[in-house]
Amino acid sequence: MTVYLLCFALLLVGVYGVLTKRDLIKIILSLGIMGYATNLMIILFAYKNGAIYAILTKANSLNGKPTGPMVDPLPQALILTSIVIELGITAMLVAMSIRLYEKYKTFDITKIRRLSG
Amino acid sequence: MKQNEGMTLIVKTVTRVSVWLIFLYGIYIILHGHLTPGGGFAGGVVLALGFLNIMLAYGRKYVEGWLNIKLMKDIESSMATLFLALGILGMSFGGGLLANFLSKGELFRLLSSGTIPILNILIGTKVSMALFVVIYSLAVLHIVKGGEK
Amino acid sequence: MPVETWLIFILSFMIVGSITALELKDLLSSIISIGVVGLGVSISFLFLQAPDLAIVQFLFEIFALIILIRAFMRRDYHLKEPSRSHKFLVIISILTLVSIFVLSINIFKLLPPFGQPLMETSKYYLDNAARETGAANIVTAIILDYRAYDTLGEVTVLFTAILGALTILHMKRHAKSASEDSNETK
Amino acid sequence: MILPFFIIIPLLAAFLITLISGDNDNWAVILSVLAVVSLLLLSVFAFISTQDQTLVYETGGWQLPFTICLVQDALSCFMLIVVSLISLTSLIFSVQYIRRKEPCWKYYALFMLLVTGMNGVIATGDIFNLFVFMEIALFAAYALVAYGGKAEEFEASFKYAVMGSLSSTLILIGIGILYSATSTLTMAKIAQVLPQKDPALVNWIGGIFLAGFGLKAAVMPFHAWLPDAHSSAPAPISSMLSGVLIKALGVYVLIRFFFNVMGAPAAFMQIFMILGSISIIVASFLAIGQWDLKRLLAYSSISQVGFIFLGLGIASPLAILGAVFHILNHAIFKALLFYNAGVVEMFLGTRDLRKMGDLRKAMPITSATSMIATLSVSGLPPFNGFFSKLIIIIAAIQAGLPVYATIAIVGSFLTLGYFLKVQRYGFRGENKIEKPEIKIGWGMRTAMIILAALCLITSVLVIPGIREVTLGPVVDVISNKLNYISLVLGR
Repeated sequence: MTVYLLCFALLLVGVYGVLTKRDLIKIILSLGIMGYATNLMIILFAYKNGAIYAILTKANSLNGKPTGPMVDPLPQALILTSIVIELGITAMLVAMSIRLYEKYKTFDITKIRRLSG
Repeated sequence: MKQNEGMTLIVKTVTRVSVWLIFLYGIYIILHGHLTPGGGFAGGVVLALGFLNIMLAYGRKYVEGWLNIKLMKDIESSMATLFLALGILGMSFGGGLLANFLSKGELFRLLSSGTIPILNILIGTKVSMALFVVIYSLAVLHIVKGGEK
Repeated sequence: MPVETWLIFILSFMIVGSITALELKDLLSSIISIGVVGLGVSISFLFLQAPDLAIVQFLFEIFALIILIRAFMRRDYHLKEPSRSHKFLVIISILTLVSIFVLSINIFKLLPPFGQPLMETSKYYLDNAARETGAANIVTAIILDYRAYDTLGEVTVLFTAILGALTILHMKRHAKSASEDSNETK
Repeated sequence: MILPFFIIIPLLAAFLITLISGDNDNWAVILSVLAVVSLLLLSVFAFISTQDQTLVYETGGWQLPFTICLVQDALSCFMLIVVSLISLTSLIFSVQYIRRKEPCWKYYALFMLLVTGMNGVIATGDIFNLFVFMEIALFAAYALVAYGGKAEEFEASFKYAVMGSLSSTLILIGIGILYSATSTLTMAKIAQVLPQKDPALVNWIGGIFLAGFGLKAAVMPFHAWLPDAHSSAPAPISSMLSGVLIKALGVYVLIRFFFNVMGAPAAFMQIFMILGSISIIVASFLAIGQWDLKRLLAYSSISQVGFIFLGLGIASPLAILGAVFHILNHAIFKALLFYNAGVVEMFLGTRDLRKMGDLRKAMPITSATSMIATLSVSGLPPFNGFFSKLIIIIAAIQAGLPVYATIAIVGSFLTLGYFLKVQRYGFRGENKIEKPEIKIGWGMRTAMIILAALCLITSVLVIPGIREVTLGPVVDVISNKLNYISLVLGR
């Protein structure tokens, strides 16, 4: 419960950055923070008390079945995909902001305002 | 420009040894993806970081000499195509798209679990090529230092 | 110490780190603070028994740091002082976010408590994955066998992102004309 | 089962284009046109063969709750037809529009990835898989918005990417909470389990999804990114984004989630109607004030999406028929209007309505087709836009909601108003251009004529008798909300 709330607070810190920061790099970093919080939140949902990682070894399994409790493997599979997506969006945003810097010579979003409204 | 010549001799000598260890670790992670933590994506990033290590230590000019960026891009897209082709093969030999149609083998063996190691190798190669191409492109793009206005 | 205590400690540290990263004036320091937050995520994954993710997150962190530093370090980075309307925006958004936080507190009580997931679907994976797929790593069995279609999507996402980034970076033909018209408007 | 081919074909085309095309674009054009033509044929075939059934395809040969399923029913086939149709015309239009000195195979590869993403979102029955394919479509869209390489295009693309990833993060959080509460990712299974959960939790998840997918659909409070992104992209991409992307990623997913999974809760239907009405009125007024042709069209998209939301919110079968029909109609005429704007911009070098004037002689086909599209979008008979708006208005009156009916009527008149402004300043008025006649390529002409003809032809779909076999099954899928569970799970 407390961990969920702290993780949600971390997410809101990221949202705060996206809403109020005025330079492109800080916005990219805020999106990164939001990504961390989301990933961590979903893995928090997957944890089981007293359980071990979902990888069978000869010590913890018998005939292909685990002998003790294991954590939920499905969210881990999802977050693996989600991290890759985050990597992609980071690369694209960095490429875009480099080009924007080249055009406008600044990272300040208040000066990058050619489009009206 | 200083950037193009790489770092000092000490770094270069250390890199010459360490980069092979990095590659070895990356390949190990990819091949043992179905047995231990790791897998295609993690191993691929390790390989890309190995390439990056060479580029940072020896400079961009050195990398341009022997790495073919066009070839890397082609390898990347052919890996993606092979992944899809494996999926279509699964459709014709197994029960559905991307079905695991090879023999499952014995648990805890390196050569087991059907198509999973093959997919890991494909993903690993693809990711390493893709990430290196991105870093290289970001580094090559030189931008006039601005701010005089 | 139980896992939850460690996680509370790490998460508080990460929140402080994120706020520091967002509020610092120096670019390098804030990028490094973000790196520390990412490492915190990686360590939390280790505590939560997700070694696969810990490795990937750690590598992602190194990669993102290199991209960010490589791309931005030698650029000119000056911001003008925030205007009055901007300070107003900051206060408004902090108030909104705090109220969202307070409103959401009760929602998390309705979810299964920490450490007791439902695991209705996942029980099947834990019991049968190794037998049915032959892979000892059940996470790998899920991403490359049961849900391999997701991984096809993941590969395509990365492919699209790389292709998109290269498309954006390699558009040289307009570079000159666009900088000319940026001079015109200023 | 033919549903997997809707992902395989465009994906294979995209990979092969990046592999084999070097300096020559011919292969890229041939491959992508082939892929999209086969997609269109396949989707029509799928629609005819599906009718009232629901077919489920389980990937990897595993049983349902443990793998990802693709769901083929009338709704998904209908959306696939819309996507393939607009992609085909946009592709034909692009062949001559995207003409540059250096190779542009990247454009075609990204275009095919955009189609893949949308098809994947439409086909899937798994909520996380939906997220992954949504990201493919969005990444391709970000890159394509910036394709022109001008400063304002990067700006629009950056804003779009930031808003897009903000909403994606919201959606991912929603998926996480949904998984934690229901312990499954298959949408039909979620629909089965969700009624047993606490209503406060369910409403909270609904709120998150409404915000997240509302951002993708650009309904009014979440619309800020759309005018920039849609007006900065190249014309065929604008028509893809406005015509199908906001519907495939926004409206379609909202229909699936709120109708088939949550069973159309009354509170959310009220919110749909309110958001829809706000969009209709406010976006229309914003559009009237615009002088930039493409921005005007972008605001018009927001207002027309409002009509779709209004129809869905009323939630009677007749209103849903209107909304579904309006999805098709808006895709057709908005794509056509963006092509017109693209042709005008290509030859006059401006999008400012004040600098145009009397284009009827200079570009007869463009002005004729734009006239048809204008009449259609403003809802004049016998064009398709008239019928969909009429159906929504009648349904609002039948449901005892005269206020919303009035709003829809006022919205139609406002639409007529700002499109008459386009006609008055853009295509009529005094002549300000010296060029006597402008020649446009065959591809652009064909694309515009096809869509102009479709503006008339699709009106046929509402005739009783034809309606039951075309739009009827689609409406059934939406209005028989919870049949989805039993049909997909098969028990």
